[in-house]
Amino acid sequence: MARFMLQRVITSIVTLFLASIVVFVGVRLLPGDPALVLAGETADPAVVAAIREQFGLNQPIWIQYFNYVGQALQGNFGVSTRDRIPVAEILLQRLPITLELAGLAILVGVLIGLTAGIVSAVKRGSFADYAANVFGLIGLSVPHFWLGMLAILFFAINLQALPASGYVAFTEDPGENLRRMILPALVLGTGLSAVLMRQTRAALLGQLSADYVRTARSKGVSRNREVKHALRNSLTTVVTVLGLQLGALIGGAIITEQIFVIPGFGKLIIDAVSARNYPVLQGAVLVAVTGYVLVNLAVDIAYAYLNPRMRLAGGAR
Amino acid sequence: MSVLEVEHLRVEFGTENGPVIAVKDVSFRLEKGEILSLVGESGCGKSTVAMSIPRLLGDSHVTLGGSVRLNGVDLSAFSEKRMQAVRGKEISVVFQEPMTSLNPAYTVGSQISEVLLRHEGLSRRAALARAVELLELVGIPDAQRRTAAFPHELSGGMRQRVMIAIAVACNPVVLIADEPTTALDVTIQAGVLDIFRRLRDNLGTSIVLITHDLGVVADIADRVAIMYAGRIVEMASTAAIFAAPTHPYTRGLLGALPSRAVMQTDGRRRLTDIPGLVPSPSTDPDECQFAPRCASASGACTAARPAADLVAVGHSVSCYHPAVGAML
Amino acid sequence: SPSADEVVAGGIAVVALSDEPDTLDPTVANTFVARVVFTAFCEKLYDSNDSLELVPQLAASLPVTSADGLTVDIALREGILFNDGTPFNADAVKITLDRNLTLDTSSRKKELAALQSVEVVDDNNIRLTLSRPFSPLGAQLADRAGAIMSPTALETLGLDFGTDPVCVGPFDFTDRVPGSEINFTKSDYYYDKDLVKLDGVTYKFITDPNIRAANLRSSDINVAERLNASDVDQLGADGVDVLDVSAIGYQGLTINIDPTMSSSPLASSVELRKAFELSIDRDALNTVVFAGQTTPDCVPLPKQMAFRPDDIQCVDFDPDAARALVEASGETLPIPVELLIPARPTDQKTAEVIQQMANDVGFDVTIKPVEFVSALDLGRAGEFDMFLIGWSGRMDPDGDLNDLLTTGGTNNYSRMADSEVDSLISEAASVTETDARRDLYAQALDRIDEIKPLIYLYHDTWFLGLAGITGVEYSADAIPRFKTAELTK
Amino acid sequence: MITAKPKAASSTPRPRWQRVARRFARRPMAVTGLILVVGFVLFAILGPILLTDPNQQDFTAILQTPSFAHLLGTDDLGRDVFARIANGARVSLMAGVMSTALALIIGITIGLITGFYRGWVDVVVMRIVDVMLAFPFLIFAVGLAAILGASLTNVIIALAVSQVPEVIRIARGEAMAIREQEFVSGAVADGARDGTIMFRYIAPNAMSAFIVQATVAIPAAIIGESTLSFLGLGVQPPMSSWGIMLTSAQQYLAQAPYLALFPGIAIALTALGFNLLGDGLRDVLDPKETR
Amino acid sequence: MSEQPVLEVSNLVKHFQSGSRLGGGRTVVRAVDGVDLTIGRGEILGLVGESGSGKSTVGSCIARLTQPSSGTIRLLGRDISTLSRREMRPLRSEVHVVFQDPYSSLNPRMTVGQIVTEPLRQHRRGTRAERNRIVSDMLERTGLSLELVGRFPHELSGGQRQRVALARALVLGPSLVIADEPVSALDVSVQASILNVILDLQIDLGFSCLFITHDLSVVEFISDRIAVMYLGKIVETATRAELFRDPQHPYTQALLSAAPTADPSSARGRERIILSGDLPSPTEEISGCPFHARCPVAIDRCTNEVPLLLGVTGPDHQSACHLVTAENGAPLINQGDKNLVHNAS
Ligand SMILES: Nc1ncnc2c1ncn2[C@@H]1O[C@H](COP(=O)(O)OP(=O)(O)OP(=O)(O)O)[C@@H](O)[C@H]1O
Ligand SMILES: Nc1ncnc2c1ncn2[C@@H]1O[C@H](COP(=O)(O)OP(=O)(O)OP(=O)(O)O)[C@@H](O)[C@H]1O
Ligand SMILES: [Mg+2]
Ligand SMILES: [Mg+2]
Repeated sequence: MARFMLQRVITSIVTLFLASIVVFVGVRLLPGDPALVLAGETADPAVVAAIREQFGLNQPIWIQYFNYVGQALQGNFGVSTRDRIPVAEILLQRLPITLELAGLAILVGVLIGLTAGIVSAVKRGSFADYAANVFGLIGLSVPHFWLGMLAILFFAINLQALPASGYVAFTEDPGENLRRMILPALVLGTGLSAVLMRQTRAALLGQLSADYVRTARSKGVSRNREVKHALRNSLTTVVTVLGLQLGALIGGAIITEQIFVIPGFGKLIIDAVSARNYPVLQGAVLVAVTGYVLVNLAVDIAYAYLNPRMRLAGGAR
Repeated sequence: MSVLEVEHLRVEFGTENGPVIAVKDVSFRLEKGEILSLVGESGCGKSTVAMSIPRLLGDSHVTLGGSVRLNGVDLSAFSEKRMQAVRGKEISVVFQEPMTSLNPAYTVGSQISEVLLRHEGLSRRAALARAVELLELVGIPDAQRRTAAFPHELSGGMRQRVMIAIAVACNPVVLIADEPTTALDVTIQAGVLDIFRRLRDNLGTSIVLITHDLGVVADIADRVAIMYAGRIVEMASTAAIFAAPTHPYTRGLLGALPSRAVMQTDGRRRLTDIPGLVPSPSTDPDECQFAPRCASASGACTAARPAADLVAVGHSVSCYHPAVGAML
Repeated sequence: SPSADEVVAGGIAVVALSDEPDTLDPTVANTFVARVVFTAFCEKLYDSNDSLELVPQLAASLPVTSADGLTVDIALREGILFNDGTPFNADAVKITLDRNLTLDTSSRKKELAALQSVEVVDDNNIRLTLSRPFSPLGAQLADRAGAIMSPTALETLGLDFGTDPVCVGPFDFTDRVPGSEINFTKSDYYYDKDLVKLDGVTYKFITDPNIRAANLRSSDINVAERLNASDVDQLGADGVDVLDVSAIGYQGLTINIDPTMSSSPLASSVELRKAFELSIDRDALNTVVFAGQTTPDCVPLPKQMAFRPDDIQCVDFDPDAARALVEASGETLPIPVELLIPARPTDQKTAEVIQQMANDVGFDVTIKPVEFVSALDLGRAGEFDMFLIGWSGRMDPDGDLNDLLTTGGTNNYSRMADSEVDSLISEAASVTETDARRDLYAQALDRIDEIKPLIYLYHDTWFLGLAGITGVEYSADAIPRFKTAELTK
Repeated sequence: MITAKPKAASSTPRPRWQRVARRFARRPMAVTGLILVVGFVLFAILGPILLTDPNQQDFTAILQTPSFAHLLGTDDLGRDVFARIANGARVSLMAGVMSTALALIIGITIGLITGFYRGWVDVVVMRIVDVMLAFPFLIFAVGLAAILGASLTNVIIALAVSQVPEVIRIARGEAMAIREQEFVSGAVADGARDGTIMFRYIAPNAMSAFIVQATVAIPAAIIGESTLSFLGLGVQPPMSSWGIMLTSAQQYLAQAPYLALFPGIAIALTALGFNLLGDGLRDVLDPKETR
Repeated sequence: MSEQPVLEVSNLVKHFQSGSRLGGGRTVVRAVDGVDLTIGRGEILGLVGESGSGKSTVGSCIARLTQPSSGTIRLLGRDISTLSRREMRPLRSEVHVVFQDPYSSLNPRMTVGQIVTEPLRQHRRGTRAERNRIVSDMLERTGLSLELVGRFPHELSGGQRQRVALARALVLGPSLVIADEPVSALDVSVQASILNVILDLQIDLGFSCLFITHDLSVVEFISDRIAVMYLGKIVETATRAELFRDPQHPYTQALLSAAPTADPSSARGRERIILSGDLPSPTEEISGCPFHARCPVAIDRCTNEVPLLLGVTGPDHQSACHLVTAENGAPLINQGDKNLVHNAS
């Protein structure tokens, strides 16, 4: 187990390291450079050159990279080209917002997805199963942004029940914060819940026909306990799926934040792309990637916990 | 009164490709402290019989016919709830696959305790203590420590013994063992069979032992029922089956054993095999289903199904042309 | 009418901007939205009025230019303080102007190119020495180049002035939440603080005009900048006041007229460029895409500008004439034109309408939408046949022509190189007299029209939505000011 | 371990595809999916031929609600929404199918090679796959589309590249599982070359997995295309794509909600069709059930 | 044994590395730990042993499906243990394998005809017509009717599949066939017919065979000579008759006594040796005799010293046990001091 963890941690670090190179190079592959954006409409070549120098963009890329990594390892991600505010500060400001959104979405997704998945697997062939399946399929087939548009159309424009958009910090007004987060979280959570529902259902159905469930039945236990036996073994799949879905969740957050004007990470990334704000873009993408890698590390550890076979020997996946 | 009476058991599975009549008509009795062996080739319906006695085939695609009586009480009328009280307590089952029949996510101890908690009303602690005793009973060394082990930490033989511990936890009246040793090595198989023998001797457990290994049968069974295509074609004491097999199929099975090789005139060793293929389980024609593969088949065989006849005391056979006497 | 509503004392006005401003450092800032925000806390030596004429703000009077046009004297207001309590005086002005002239990354350097040195005459007077006569200088000082920064703040923050800027202004910078908002509170040091009724202003960044409108409707914000024309009627019906102003900027089709860079026949044929213009129905474009809310035009100078020639005659939409020209060109039809556009919904819609109109007379317009910054890159590099791009406009006509159409100009995307135009524009900049300048610009515009490196389309009309607020100033430069604003119930 | 048991051979065995087809036909959901998919494909092929010009603007008929003249109404430039949806179907299906096909070709080749050879090839490829997976799809696609520029080809490339890691994982998993099967050892024992083993023995047996993956990936790619278009990184105007139609519809959400409704429904139905089809195929091709 | 043997294996070792390269420490599975074997021309050598004792690994090393860790494998006198895949390719026609699982040993996407033709194709034997003739001949010999040629494996019964596998293995006329539990998954009656076919073909075609099984009655039926394997080592080899008459190694003795015989009279009367515990994990390094932990008669020497495979009582009967002596022969394990022997009632 310890070896397995160590191995996972090492591969995670390798992944992050490679990811940082990809981010760094990728950002610089975008046509147009930050200096040009900053220099504005008039874009005086002298000013452009000065800005490039100021942000070290005139150096060879590998030197830029090593400088960046050296600084980043000390927690210094540079300053935003747009407003010279330290990137770390910006990231810290934005992260809680996206975490709240993602957290709520995961809550929604897990609550709906897991419940629906379990019910539909246990009551296979029933109306509830049918309904859950239809929900799952539709959830998979509807783009986030359209769902967001429909939600705004229905709840904000037609019913005028919820605000169309905007963000209020939780610390400022918790009630208002939640009121404004409900729609985005629902929109973001729906896709997740659809995936989770389907995976839970499939995993649980698979496990329910496993030999050990038959053994449990032969002991004379109730149906609920049978399901419990199977569920314990299905959770590994569900947890893994949750980890892998995180990428989709971050992607969905970008769109959702865009539509509901939530100043989170997704919006930060999109804005940074259009402003060619390299330091912010690098920082934000790296944090997103780190989040993904960490969550999947956590998932693997949870997996190991849920799956006793893993506790001794190594090598999941 | 027999402990277990199975009468005209019929099991039909509805599948996408039409019905599968896995068990067509099976009747037998089991006495107290008796080991009855159900023998037959793959797919002849042995497991289905085993599973349908405690009604473990809980699927909507299954149609059950006939009756199962436990100590004279007809179980077929029982609700699912009442059956739950019977399973694990009065009838318990040991399955073939020791690798997959235990839940990988729970410790061995808790899986044994579960049945005790369910039927014996023991406290968690008492159940665990009893689990240790049971593990000792089935010959697992260092039982105390093993209760905390997960199935994957045990070898196949040990897992199979854990399965047996679970099955015998509540001193069942009837133990159904579905190919309990098939996946095990011979040296380990011998140990497991030994446990069955001791259970029968010490606790008076009645055992239905399903197998396709005639060696196992010879070793342990009191009586043998030979199954072919969803029916019992011959039933007799173990000694009688081996000494005087009467049904051509039984004779074919015995002849196919490598230990019964015959030397041909050209000096080649040879086994007698049964030509042809097993019939499809989707139909149940009124004829002897072994007839197409049978050397002694006649027109009568395909005209109507032969009924079970007694050829000797306690020796019944369903055949128009029963053979007499020992095999060569 | 808002005046009928009951006014509330104090309160914070929430203003939705269409974009996030760049740094709030007047020396380096470049975005339009930053200019909007500067009005809250950073006054300039001069401001502009409804006809885009100069009026004093931190200066005491209009600048006095010497006869040779090489020295400019500016008298400053006395006894006023920066928002940190630092006294405002000639030294402070010199420090700001010097910084604008010398900082490497100063975007003002070019605007003040004619300015040679700044001299403190006394506490309240400065003298500017120019290298050549340069009449647009006043206009520059009415923009970011004339925004005076607190020397104390410059001292402590240096390059990072924009992170906590201090100027003279009705409001004082409190904090900035990147990506979300900038907060200001009423300044205690402001000379006109009695006129200031609000406790503060918050500028939020909401890029989507629909969402700005929705928030206005739900009263989550008080002011929304640059609403969609299509939303205006509905907003009015919902009780939102909408002010509009014809923006000083223009939108146009820049044509690459360097045949070595563009393979389209447009590059080498003035006739075809004329045909293209003739094919465009500016009024229809206005109606369809902008609900009739823009001001179609064929010159860069806005209608409200005093220097605009009076007798501008735009060519009328005439598809038959266009077709005739196209056919007369002898090129194989249809004539290919790749139209580069920034990938933004409105630009895309405009492009689609133009495409249909031009294709109708024998062009084959393909639209190439590119993300905005990349599009500018391509524009600058001359990798396009035609580029749908605008200019935000300047108070002084020089800013709308020089560098955009002069030989070798950085923003001369069309690769225009005409000595006649060059000299007309530079001459106009050195003349001080309004009529004379207007005349020179008229000649320049005529010449430009002959060459047609650019097909001007319209001046935007910008809509400012107001909900629960009154007293907002919104004039010719399209920058809302909140100095005298008050919230209403 | 003894798992497989001989089964009685049926008297007249049918070809596998016939049995699969029969099983498929018994699933109403799967058949619905097939009908939806075929319907949209036909719509995409025939629609633009039969309907009016999707790009024809009519300034006298702007933002009209659905009517006989315009079944689904007109958009902000007076173009027929139905015709534009038909045109968008081409784009969406093209983007979905082509990107998935591309991803499958690349992913399967790499996946089979890594799964077959394992060793350092595998270690290196899997680290790269990890990195690719760690980039949320949208960030990846947005970046790629921004670098490459907006056009259908580039959208297809961006979508394909972002799908590749998943395909590699699946192909690798299949290759590793199948190469353990004895018939592969048998081929090795014959002296079969590696290429023969990979493409004659392993690939055909992984086909079910690939087909199922394709039907899962296509709807995701269709949604991906619309999302990229929605972010302004999609196809070139005036070509209509459902995502672009939705982007411009956003402006008229209050005035003309049907503009947002119909393209959205088209996306959802197409994706639903592929998802239903995929589910059906997954069940039907499940090796457990076909054996 | 004047003639050159078809196969000579000496000191074959195969250790599997498990665990990842990145993760630091690895474990070693000693699947095969020094095996010597010889198979003469036309001889069938039965290899028996418990599950996990390394039988299959020996087989696949010989067929070079697995790269041996060390040791030499001589096929027809040529050392093939270090040949590259390319060098090995032409020699592949000399050695072929039949696997246990009739369901996974045939490519499900190929027809019977294609499957049996495949080795000919790989070795570019004959024209298409010749191949077809060879294939139909082979199918006939294995008892398959020609109408099966167009069928897919899943359309066949287990016995038919195993015949196809046999046809495929023999179609190139190899000198050596490795049969890895070819009948273990089959019912007795089917098993019988397959065993008959193997014997017939072996006599007709004259190939040598390494027959791997865990079923003593099968090995007794088919083999000329038998090797007993325990934990990666051969513990005893002898001719069939000799082994059953005089099992010398304690493990062999336990195995024979535990094996069920389908004869109630002998099955019940007989004394049964039940070994304690299971096969130890092959990852542990065991000093001394691999069997000592379960051996009822082990002495101190057994835990310290590895016994060599020696023909103590005669050159043709080799066993690896310290307790076998030329004078007394094999130890009597039911008289061991450990209380492990049950007398069946
Ligand atoms: N759930 C089921 N659905 C459909 N058919 C089934 C099902 N279970 C068993 N069968 C079929 O019923 C027949 C008898 O199966 P069963 O498992 O009882 O045989 P068996 O004698 O135990 O065979 P084996 O020796 O292989 O275990 C077979 O043809 C099998 O395919
Ligand atoms: N590729 C491999 N990697 C790691 N360990 C392996 C590998 N192949 C086999 N082993 C291990 O080597 C040992 C011997 O395996 P092998 O399959 O040769 O045994 P066997 O005698 O054929 O057993 P069975 O009767 O179960 O087929 C086992 O412990 C097995 O787990
Ligand atoms: Mg069975
Ligand atoms: Mg093996």
